[in-house]
Amino acid sequence: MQQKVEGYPLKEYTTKICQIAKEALENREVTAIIGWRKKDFWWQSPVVFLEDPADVQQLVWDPFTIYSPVKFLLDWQESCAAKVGIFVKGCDSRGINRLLQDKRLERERVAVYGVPCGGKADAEKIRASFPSKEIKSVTLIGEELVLAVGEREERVKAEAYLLDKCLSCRHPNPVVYDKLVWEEVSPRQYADESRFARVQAVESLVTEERFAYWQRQFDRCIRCFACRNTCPACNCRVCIFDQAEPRWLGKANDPADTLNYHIIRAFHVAGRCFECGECERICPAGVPLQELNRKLIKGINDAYGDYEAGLDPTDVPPLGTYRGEDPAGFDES
Amino acid sequence: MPVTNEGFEPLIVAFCCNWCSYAGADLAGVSRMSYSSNVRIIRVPCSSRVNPSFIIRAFQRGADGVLVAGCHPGDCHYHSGNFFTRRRLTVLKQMMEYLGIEPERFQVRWISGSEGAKFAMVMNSVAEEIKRLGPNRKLRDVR
Amino acid sequence: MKVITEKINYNLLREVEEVSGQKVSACFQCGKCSGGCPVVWSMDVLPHQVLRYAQLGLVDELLHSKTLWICASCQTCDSRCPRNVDIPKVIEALRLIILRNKGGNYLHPNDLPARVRENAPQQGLVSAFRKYAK
Amino acid sequence: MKRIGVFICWCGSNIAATVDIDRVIAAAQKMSGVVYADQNKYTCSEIGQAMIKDAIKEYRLDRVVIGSCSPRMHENTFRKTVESAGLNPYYLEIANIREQCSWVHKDKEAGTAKAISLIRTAVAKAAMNEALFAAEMPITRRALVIGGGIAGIQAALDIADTGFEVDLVEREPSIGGRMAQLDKTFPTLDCSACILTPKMVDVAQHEKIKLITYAEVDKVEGYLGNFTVTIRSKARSVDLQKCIGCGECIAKCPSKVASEFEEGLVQRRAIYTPFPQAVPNKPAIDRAHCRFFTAGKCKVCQKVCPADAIDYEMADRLLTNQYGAIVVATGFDTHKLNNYGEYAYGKHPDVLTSLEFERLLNASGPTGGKILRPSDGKEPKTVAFIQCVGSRDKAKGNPYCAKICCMYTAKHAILLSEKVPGSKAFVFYIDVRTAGKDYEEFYTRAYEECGASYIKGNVSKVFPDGDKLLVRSVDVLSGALVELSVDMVVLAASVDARADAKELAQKLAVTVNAHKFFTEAHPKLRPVDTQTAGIFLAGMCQGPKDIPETVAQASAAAVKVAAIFSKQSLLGNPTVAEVEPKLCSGDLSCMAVCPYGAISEQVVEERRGREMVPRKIAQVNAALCQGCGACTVACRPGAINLKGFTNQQILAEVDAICL
Repeated sequence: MQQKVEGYPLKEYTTKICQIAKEALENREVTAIIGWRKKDFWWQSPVVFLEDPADVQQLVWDPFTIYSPVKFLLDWQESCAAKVGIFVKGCDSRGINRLLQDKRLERERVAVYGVPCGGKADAEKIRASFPSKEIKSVTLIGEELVLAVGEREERVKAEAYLLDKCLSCRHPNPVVYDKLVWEEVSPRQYADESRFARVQAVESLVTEERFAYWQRQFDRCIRCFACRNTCPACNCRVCIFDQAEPRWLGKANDPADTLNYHIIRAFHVAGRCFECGECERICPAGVPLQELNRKLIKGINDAYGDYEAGLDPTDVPPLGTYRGEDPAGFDES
Repeated sequence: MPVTNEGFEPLIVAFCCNWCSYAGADLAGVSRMSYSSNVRIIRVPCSSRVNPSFIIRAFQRGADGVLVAGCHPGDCHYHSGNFFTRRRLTVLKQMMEYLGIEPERFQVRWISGSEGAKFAMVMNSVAEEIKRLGPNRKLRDVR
Repeated sequence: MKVITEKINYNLLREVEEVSGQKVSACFQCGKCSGGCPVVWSMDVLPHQVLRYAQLGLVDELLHSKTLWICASCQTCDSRCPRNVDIPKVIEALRLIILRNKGGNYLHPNDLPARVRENAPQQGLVSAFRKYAK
Repeated sequence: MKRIGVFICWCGSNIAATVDIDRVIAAAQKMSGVVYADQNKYTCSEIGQAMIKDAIKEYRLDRVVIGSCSPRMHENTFRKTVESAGLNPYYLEIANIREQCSWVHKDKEAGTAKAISLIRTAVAKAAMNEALFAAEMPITRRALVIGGGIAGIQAALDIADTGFEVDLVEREPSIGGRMAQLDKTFPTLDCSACILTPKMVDVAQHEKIKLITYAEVDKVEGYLGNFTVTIRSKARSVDLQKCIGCGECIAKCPSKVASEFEEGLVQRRAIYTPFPQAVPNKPAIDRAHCRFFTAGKCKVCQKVCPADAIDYEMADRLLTNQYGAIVVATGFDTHKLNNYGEYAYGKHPDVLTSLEFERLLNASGPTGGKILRPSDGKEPKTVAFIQCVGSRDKAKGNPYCAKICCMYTAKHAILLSEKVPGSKAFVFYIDVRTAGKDYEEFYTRAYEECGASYIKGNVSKVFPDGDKLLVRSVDVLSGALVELSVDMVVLAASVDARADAKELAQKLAVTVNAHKFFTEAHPKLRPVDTQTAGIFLAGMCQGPKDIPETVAQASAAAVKVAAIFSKQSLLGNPTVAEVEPKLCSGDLSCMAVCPYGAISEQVVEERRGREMVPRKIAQVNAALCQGCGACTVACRPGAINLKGFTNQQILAEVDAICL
């Protein structure tokens, strides 16, 4: 199934977002807006924070409004008591639920504007086909990506240039919102099939190959903690990895410490990760973190029943509960 | 399969819950059941006290194997502790195996306070398996 | 050897107890009698088994055993019996029963003077019975 | 830097034989923080303890490590030692170098190396030990006794007589239990009802005892001194306040069902009291068999009831009460004989279990106390008693000895000889066990005076043979094969734990053994306690025992309860969880896994810039916390820590072991 775009070109989406933001600020429903804006390069649409209705024209909705704005809510909440408005995609909205469930966010202090999302573009994939320096803009019209390359206009099928994480996205529509910015889209075909494809590929290796595979991945890790910092599930006030006493994680660049970090990080989001994939996308070293997170999701689903985090903030995550007849992944004799 | 790694004496850290497995270890002692001296027991009140970080740390510091032992499901002194242990450590174990760690390296078993013989048997079998695997190099600190 | 309902001779037990004046049913088969018997090596039925057969009423097994005639009545067994059963007296009673069953006793106990009856050792009495029973 | 003293115990040769104590001392002296190390032949002795106290003063020790037997053995002893020398008792750490080292390793080299490692680990932990203080907790001075048999009755009466309140919960409509089913009791041949029913009445009339019959324990929460128990009071369908116990309803009830109390030998009505002397002597409707509840029509009992006490609308009620201590006295089930086809039980009406035979003997039983064959109502002249049916049988039954059968069978043989003149009892046994005061004498009476024939040899098969039963066995003493034709066969069925004992154990958080009997805290020294403080055991639920033993255990349990209630307050366990507010994110993952509801939300004021801002975080109720530590792992930032087993301490132990 193809997502609906119902005709209006990308610019109209941006207009719609600006309009909602402007109204909310002018009516004093919120004192600030968190959304996305365009930065210097074609592939950059980072999160922006606006308080002045006059600034709302900076807001944008384009193929690169990927960044999760959710985690900024924590800083906002800590520093001020007023209400904030936030634009969220499907994945981001589950981050809202994540924070709500973790009691890190008060629902009444945030106005959620849900933005149904057909997927975001992967700059790497575009660069592989077009000279990056000559690209002036990238927009999405219908199911086509329209690129201004030099003086030419190139039209390509969007699907081939979307982020992998968007291709396996099961919830493109926001699951929590106060206002839906435009009508919902349909989930992508093959999203379910591709969900655990990479996990299964790694599982099919023998033990030593798996170890070698992951060593190759983790070898690149520079422990910048970007994966943790962007993750709405990693919302502790003081992360254990930042604590000096007890020193849970060594500071030296030791492969064992890197492994320790990745095991414990994944364990801490086990049953809580809602598959936004930002950890992996943001990683400067290209560590395939979603393969780890999804492995745990798969394992939990198989053993303890299907569970999707971030859909209902009132349920209990799988590691916070049990059933007497649970199976075990070890010898119970 | 013959036992290789002749001469290698593994170090095994066993986290034992106070009420069942630690008591089982004591019973093994009272009954004079001999088992591998490579095992070092850390007493914890309940298997649910065992933080995965403790396990990883033991490997980092040079343990060749880690065992977590608790009461049988339903027998937990604290009602439900081992039920949480079961979920948590199943997840941890699956992840470690996925990352290429041999399944025998990290084991979880239920041993009751009356199972002295089982305690000795488990210690011996774990020691034997670890011995066969050889030293832990994958999770150990380089320094 | 088999105990079946028809074969059980409750009278035997009663008779043995009556003749011997001993509580045969008191025996709980500890085996101390047989263990200490100086002539047990030549017996076909051991002393404790004698009591057991008597309890069960196994008449044939008992009355055809050599043991009854081997017992020397040395009283080692009864001096040690925890149940206070005088086994020589029981064996004695069995011998008496056999002899009586043979019939034709010319000497009746009543023929003996009362004084003799009270005081004469049973061995002596048996000798007399044997003697006059021919 | 801490000043740690290390004391290594020889435990005579128990440790010293496998561990080179001098080498351990030498190694300990080099450990970080250790300022003193010494040894003693028996550290737990007075001399040994005095040595520790002296060393603490002389060397100004502030942490003590003892290498000795298991902390489960002497931790409290040594904590008191350390405390009496002026240190906090939790400054002590024990290295288990006996049970977990010298006793399990034969090689002295390996044993010594391991002992050094264990000492090093304990030293590393001790260096991080903090002073801990127990919280004082109030006590609810009301006891719960579960089970209204002789054990529960005795425990309830004894507790009530010390002046404390007791609730006695019984599953059946009446208290009385198994003892009420019995005719006479060994070894005195007292009439069971004559000695039991006065006690039942005492229970009903005691001002300190609240009787809750036809009820079961649904849920148990809390801990010593403060249990919260939910009791399900089953719908009796008869209003106990209104019912006058006239029995009119029972007489008129048209539905009949096999009587549990009469072991199925006769039928009872659907509205019934289990037996004539029932307490309370008021009926209950067995809804599963009541015509109104099964077919929707009848209501005869309601029509005939002069007191308007029948209430078909009655529903189960949940009563939630607070108790300070619990006595478990739930009794036993008789062993089901499904596996013993060879004995023809269920196939021939004259093959009975001992409890069925007991009902035949009983004057209030189905035959009015006459021993009559169920098949033809004639008096049996010969009865074969078969012992150990389901007992001492690893293959098909219980491996353990049911303990009571030898004695009650002797009783049955005696009663048979009294009730049926000229009768003969044959007792087929493997061993006769009569350990108990006046028991052996009772047994000898059976065979010496009452003519019972004891045949050592278990019966291999019972053949129905016309109106007789052919019993085939062997007399192993004489070697004779035995084949007897008898009129009746009585099987000494083994005793089992209650079928639902494990479920109750899980509710109570106590343990059961492999046969589902509740486990005592120590087989010799704490036979009445469970591992869970404040929960005690009485009677058969803990293992096979006879009435005198049951009563003795019940009284012992009562004293244990009274001992708790006589205290002003209880000292809690100081090794409880604790929240570090700075680290707590307030997501309350900890709360979800706490089995005691010990964690709640609290609001703290935090300085942010120039203002104080409220923030929600977790807090631990030290009185409720039992110290399992499940919360510490649920807490991702490690904000909740367990005193006595802190993250720092365990990581230090790990590091020390791996050194």
